[in-house]
Amino acid sequence: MMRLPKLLSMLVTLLACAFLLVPTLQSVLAGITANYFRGISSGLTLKWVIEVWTLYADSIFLSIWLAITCLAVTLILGVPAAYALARNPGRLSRVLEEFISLPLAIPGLALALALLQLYGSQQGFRAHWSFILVGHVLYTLPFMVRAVQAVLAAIDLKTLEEGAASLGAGPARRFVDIVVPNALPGILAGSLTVVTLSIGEFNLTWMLHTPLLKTLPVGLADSYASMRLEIASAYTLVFFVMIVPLLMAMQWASARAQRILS
Amino acid sequence: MKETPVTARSFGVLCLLPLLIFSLAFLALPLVRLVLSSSEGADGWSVYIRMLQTPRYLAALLQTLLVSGAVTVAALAVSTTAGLFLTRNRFWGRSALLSILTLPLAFPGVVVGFMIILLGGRQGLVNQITPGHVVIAYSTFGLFLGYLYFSIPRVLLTVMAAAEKIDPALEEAARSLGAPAYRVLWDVLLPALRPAMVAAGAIAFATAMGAFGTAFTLATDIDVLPMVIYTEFTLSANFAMASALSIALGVVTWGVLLIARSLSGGTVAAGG
Amino acid sequence: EDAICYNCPPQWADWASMLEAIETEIGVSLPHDNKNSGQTFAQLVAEKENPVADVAYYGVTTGIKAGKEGLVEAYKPAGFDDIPEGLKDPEGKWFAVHYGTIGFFVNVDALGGAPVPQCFADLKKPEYQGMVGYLDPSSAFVGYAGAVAANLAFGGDLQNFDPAIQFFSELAENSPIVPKQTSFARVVSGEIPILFDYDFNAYRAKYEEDGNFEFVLPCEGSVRVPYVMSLVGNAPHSETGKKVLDFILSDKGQAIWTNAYLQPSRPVELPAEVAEKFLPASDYERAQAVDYAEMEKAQAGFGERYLNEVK
Amino acid sequence: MTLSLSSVAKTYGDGTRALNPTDLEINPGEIISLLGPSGCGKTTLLRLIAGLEVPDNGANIRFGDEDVTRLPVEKRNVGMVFQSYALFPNMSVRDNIGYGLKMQRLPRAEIQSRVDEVIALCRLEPYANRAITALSGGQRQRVALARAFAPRPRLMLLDEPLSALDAALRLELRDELAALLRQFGTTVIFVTHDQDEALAIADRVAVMEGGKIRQIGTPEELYRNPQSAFVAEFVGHAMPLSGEIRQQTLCLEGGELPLPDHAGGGSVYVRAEDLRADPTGPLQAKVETVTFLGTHYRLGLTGLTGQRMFALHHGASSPAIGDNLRLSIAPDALICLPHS
Amino acid sequence: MTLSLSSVAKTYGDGTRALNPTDLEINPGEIISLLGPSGCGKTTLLRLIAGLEVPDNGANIRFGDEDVTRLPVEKRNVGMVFQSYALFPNMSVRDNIGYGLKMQRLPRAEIQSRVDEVIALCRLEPYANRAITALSGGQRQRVALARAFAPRPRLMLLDEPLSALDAALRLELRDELAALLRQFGTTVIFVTHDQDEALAIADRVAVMEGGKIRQIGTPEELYRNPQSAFVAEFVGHAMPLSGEIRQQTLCLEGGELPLPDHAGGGSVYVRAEDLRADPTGPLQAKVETVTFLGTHYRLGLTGLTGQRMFALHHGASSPAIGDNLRLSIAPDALICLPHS
Ligand SMILES: Nc1ncnc2c1ncn2[C@@H]1O[C@H](COP(=O)(O)OP(=O)(O)OP(=O)(O)O)[C@@H](O)[C@H]1O
Ligand SMILES: Nc1ncnc2c1ncn2[C@@H]1O[C@H](COP(=O)(O)OP(=O)(O)OP(=O)(O)O)[C@@H](O)[C@H]1O
Ligand SMILES: NCCCCNCCCN
Ligand SMILES: [Mg+2]
Ligand SMILES: [Mg+2]
Repeated sequence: MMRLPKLLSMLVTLLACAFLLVPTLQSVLAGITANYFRGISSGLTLKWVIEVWTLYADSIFLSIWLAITCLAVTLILGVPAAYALARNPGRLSRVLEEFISLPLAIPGLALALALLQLYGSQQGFRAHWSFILVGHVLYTLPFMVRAVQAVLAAIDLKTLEEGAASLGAGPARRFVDIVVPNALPGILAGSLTVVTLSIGEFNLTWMLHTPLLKTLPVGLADSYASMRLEIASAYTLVFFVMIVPLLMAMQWASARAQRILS
Repeated sequence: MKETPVTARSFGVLCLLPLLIFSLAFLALPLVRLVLSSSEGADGWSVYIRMLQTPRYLAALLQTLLVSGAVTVAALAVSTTAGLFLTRNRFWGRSALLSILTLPLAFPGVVVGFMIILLGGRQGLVNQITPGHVVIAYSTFGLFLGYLYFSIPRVLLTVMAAAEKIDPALEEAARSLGAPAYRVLWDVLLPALRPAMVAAGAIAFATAMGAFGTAFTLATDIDVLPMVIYTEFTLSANFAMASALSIALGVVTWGVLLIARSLSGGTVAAGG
Repeated sequence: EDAICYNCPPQWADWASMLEAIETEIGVSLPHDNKNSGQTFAQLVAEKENPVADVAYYGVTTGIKAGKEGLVEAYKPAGFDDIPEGLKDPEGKWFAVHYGTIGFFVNVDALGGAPVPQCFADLKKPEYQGMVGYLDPSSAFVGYAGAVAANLAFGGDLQNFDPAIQFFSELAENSPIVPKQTSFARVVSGEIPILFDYDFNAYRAKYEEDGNFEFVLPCEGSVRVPYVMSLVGNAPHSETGKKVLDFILSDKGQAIWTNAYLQPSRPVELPAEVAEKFLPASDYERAQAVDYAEMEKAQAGFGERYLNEVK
Repeated sequence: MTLSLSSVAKTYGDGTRALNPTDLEINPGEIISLLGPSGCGKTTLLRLIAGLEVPDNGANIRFGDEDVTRLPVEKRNVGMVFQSYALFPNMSVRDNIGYGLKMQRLPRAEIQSRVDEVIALCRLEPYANRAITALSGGQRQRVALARAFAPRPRLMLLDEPLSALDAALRLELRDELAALLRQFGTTVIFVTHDQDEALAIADRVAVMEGGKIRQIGTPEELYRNPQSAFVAEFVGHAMPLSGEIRQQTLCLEGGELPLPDHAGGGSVYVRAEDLRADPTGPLQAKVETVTFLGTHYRLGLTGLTGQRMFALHHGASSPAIGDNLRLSIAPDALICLPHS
Repeated sequence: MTLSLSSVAKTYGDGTRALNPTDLEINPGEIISLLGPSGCGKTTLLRLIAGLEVPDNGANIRFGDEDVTRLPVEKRNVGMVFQSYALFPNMSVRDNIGYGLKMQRLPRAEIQSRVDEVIALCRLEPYANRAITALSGGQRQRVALARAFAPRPRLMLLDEPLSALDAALRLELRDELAALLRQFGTTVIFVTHDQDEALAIADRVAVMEGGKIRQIGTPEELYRNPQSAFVAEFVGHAMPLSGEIRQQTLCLEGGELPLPDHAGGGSVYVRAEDLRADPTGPLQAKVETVTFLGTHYRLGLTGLTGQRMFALHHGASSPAIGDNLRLSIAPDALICLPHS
């Protein structure tokens, strides 16, 4: 019936897939090829991956640590705030929401610059991992707040709370018994997004990091600039291995949250 | 809640307090500092005038807007086509295609840059399979491809979410009234997708405006604004101009998002 | 003990070996750090009140500038007196640790059959379309040194950069790649077939990497430039930083440079087996020293012109 | 426990006067329905009683001897059933029902046994450990009732408890709800906009309109003796017989009708089921539409008054469209109101 | 135009047999209702007629003389009204209604005048230039009808056109829909699961169950002469009189009932309205519930058969709960089915 349009859109879809997939495959291949310039005929090897590990294990661990702490902080800051915003929809809430979402509109570089100029001279802070953490929290917090808020807005939170109140539960009890458990799909989706984004964050981190505190993507940038292609690729491979499962989980979780929304 | 004005309200305040403190300390104050910093150079506040009078900065802003705009349009075209195709056809391997198309969602800009080098660089596939030397990675086109690379998944997800919500009866209604396929697309599907496309386009645009890692890795000669800011910061440590340019970039991007939001009526957020 | 060096990249000037030696010999561990000279300077300025780094390594002009801005602390390590005049600040705010000579670092296999270029002028030929790389002269010191070399080659001097600007403008027609940071690996991998770089990087590739690499001293001539280090002012680990600097200028430290094809700043004789790996001395005669203080003065102006005029 | 409201009114923040000052007294164990069209203030009144809204100044709400006017909902000990049920999706059926008891910090064993009791009462045994999402609409309704009832509230408040169900199920559960509420034995106030529901379940019905209670009484009282045109029309769809009253005769377009003695000078209403086809009747009208509804036909008539009137016709066959039909109305079927 | 289906069946991709091979003939201008419980295949049949689904092999669908079996919907010239209305939100009321005419590439002026005509017919003048979002549910329904009707389709197909509306509005719009459809004069097929709707609107009703048409006939035929237990129960809620048949007598728990001659050896059904309180009646039962419904009381009875039965009671007062009630059933009110 709609032969030509369908064919065309299939072609576009396949081309887009190829565009996204081919270089990732190349990179995976390059990461395990003895000499990429000569091709696969030079043999497959894990030596580049091992070299990446010896060179960058610290960066990888730092990134994981940052992601976990970032998650903890965004949970503590974001979940109660999302609740308060969902319960009090109004101008003030909109303004606050808009404000904490600024890091999505202002380029990371500018934010990092702002942080550096204000806090760069606090030696103990500047050289501590928590300085990078602040950047990551700034950037990921809006995702947590939105994910939780979306779920809270979709379940009839007000009535649920009134139900609990009529059974004798005060505000804190309601938060623990009703709000948090029912926001869980949103919290989960938000958490996975936060962890994924934190592990991949570069724009802010590049400015905020110190030589002792290189995160995984900073290391990646380093290796792209100064290491041989095979090492850079092997490092990218390590990154994929970490991020792809997270991405899959993230999409699964937001699809699940989405189902609650509809 | 109204029934217990005091306790419920104070609990709400308690819930917001940590976030308020954090945002004040690490977002509001630094941004104020950034604005002040822009005036602390040799030019004082007239740094903004100088910014506007320096062709290089204006050219960079224009470049950035152009590349971001082009990427937005291209990503919308590609992702809407693919998104409609994937929502309206169920076939074996569909979810694999979907996974591939959303894979780069969390790739940092540097990785995206590297992907473009692998694709269009000297060792890239394009150079290997085309006769003669076709190295696209280090041109404006390479940068465009890089931005497109990370924009496709963002736009795709938003458009697909909207496409799935379109009532199939709308399309059937149009067909029952005699509309051929292209009219269904034009009269029903695209209008229904419009808010999502505006929202997704705004996200793609904002992300492209702020993208730094990709340009940094590709090291192309294209002076996009984030690269200029970076250079200002590192070249003779011109903090004032770097701050001023950052503010300009932030204001322009935020403004575009704001306009998009008022156009689409919904919530438009940048996807990082 | 920990200390921080800004801009000690393992893939450059064989800092990898140097950092390893510092760790084993004096027990100080320094993290790898990939900045360039400009970034290092900017970072020191930004952190002036409360520095992160203890020592810094950069091109000579950046060192001079850092000295002038008061970002560093005067320190004269053992061996300071052996460094020739002109290659150190009399007070010790900066001092050379090694030299390098600018030339073309060429990956012959990646030229796609084109001949190895011998002159700056060759690079403008269409056969090198997209193959030439140089570091951003407005940011990286190597880039600036390359620009000075090209400028001298085409008849300019430190007061007149017109020839360099013209050269880069013409080269722009050939779509060069202009990274901001050390790109040793990109030459090795063939991504950048021809890079303006120092002899020591090229020799390291030639003798230690798989592949076919050459170092070319351009026929029009070139420059040799010293790399310097400083003790950062108010450094958090000032004493450790001093130990590091002492070691680098010690015989042992200088020998490490030597083995990595660098010319040490203290007059140390090159071992014969190293010397024979260099281009013949006759070629090196084309490389001249310049007045580095003048070179520093001209840097900002040239950077600005480059950004504004080369497209 | 007697519930007494006096001068209870509510003005919302945006200035909407949702409830005018209202007095109301409800006896222990009574089942009261608040009936009225959308927006008339039913929910507002219920929420004021629950403590979910704060009344305007001057109000007084008493549960027996206790003044609860300023008490927040969590301290009032009332059981609420919401239209959407508002069951906690994160808890099992059991945990939902036990939540109120848990809030009272009863010992675990006592909670257990009281929950079991209520589960048995509401015939929820097979579902006790299910997730809320695994319940049908009717089962959810029973769980909501059980949850509200378990803490032995002083008062059960239900806001349109049946309106989330589809029509067929609603009919079925109406009887079940009525039976359960009677079994509970507590005082009950429930809100509905469906007259059948109110008539079928309540001991007394309060008909509301425009933020006021218009009339309160037993279902039969309201149906047979409406005190206002609004109540007559809302309860049982009485139709106005608009015409001129001359002495004791009502002159309509389709004939003249003697009025009973008690008819004042006001307006007269009749219900469709009381408009009888009668070959000797004093009235006549033309059949415009005929709708077969199984048990009877519904006839749309013109020419009787200025508006279209309806009559129900029982019988195997119906008059045809276009027929002229003679009609009569039994004198005691006329609803005579003092003034409209 | 006569619509004829023969051997039309549908098996979905996942193997669901939604419609068994069906034959159906619909006369020009007839209004046919497809009535049946959820999942019985009503929508499937409608969509097959529309051309929105492709039937299994062997099917034949004819519009008059034309075989349309393989024709896609856009070429069939049918008007569809969807449950959700599916109005184009990006177009005004006018543009929605004119869309089908535009697709026929009629001159602008003609579109204008025909749209005006349909707008007038559907009494949509005040809303013609409104956005769809600014319409109420009832107005939307009229626009959907007008849009489907404007291109003068050979057939109007409506899938549960009233079920998106709330109960009160649904009742009101039912008559309006019936009147409009009659005014259109085209052949109409509409789907519903509400028997009142089907009986009130249709000329003939096709009762479906499990992918089959069980019975097709006028509303009165279906109500009075159901051919199967399913139709008896679905149309008019007939209740089974389960007992033993000895010769011509039906022996129930609550008494014995002589059966008319035509009763076979099958099962016997009765409707609540035919179960009469009658002090001399042959049956007896106990009153368990009494529900006042305005026009009548509904009595829940036990002891008549094994299940609870219902009777309607007209009159000013009702029997009390617990009363033993004598009952009779008029012989021609018994529904006798050959075998269940
Ligand atoms: N929170 C509120 N703020 C402002 N006005 C309100 C609020 N809640 C209700 N109203 C208004 O008060 C009036 C009465 O509302 P209420 O909800 O009590 O009516 P209701 O009889 O329950 O109607 P429904 O049958 O539609 O539920 C309406 O006009 C309504 O719009
Ligand atoms: N696209 C489909 N794929 C598979 N099975 C389907 C599809 N559409 C309907 N069915 C199944 O076919 C059967 C008939 O469905 P249909 O929609 O025709 O029923 P219906 O009578 O319209 O029911 P309802 O009153 O719920 O709308 C059902 O069992 C249904 O689950
Ligand atoms: N800086 C350009 C953006 C490229 C991808 N960013 C990664 C974050 C994912 N949301
Ligand atoms: Mg209400
Ligand atoms: Mg259906």
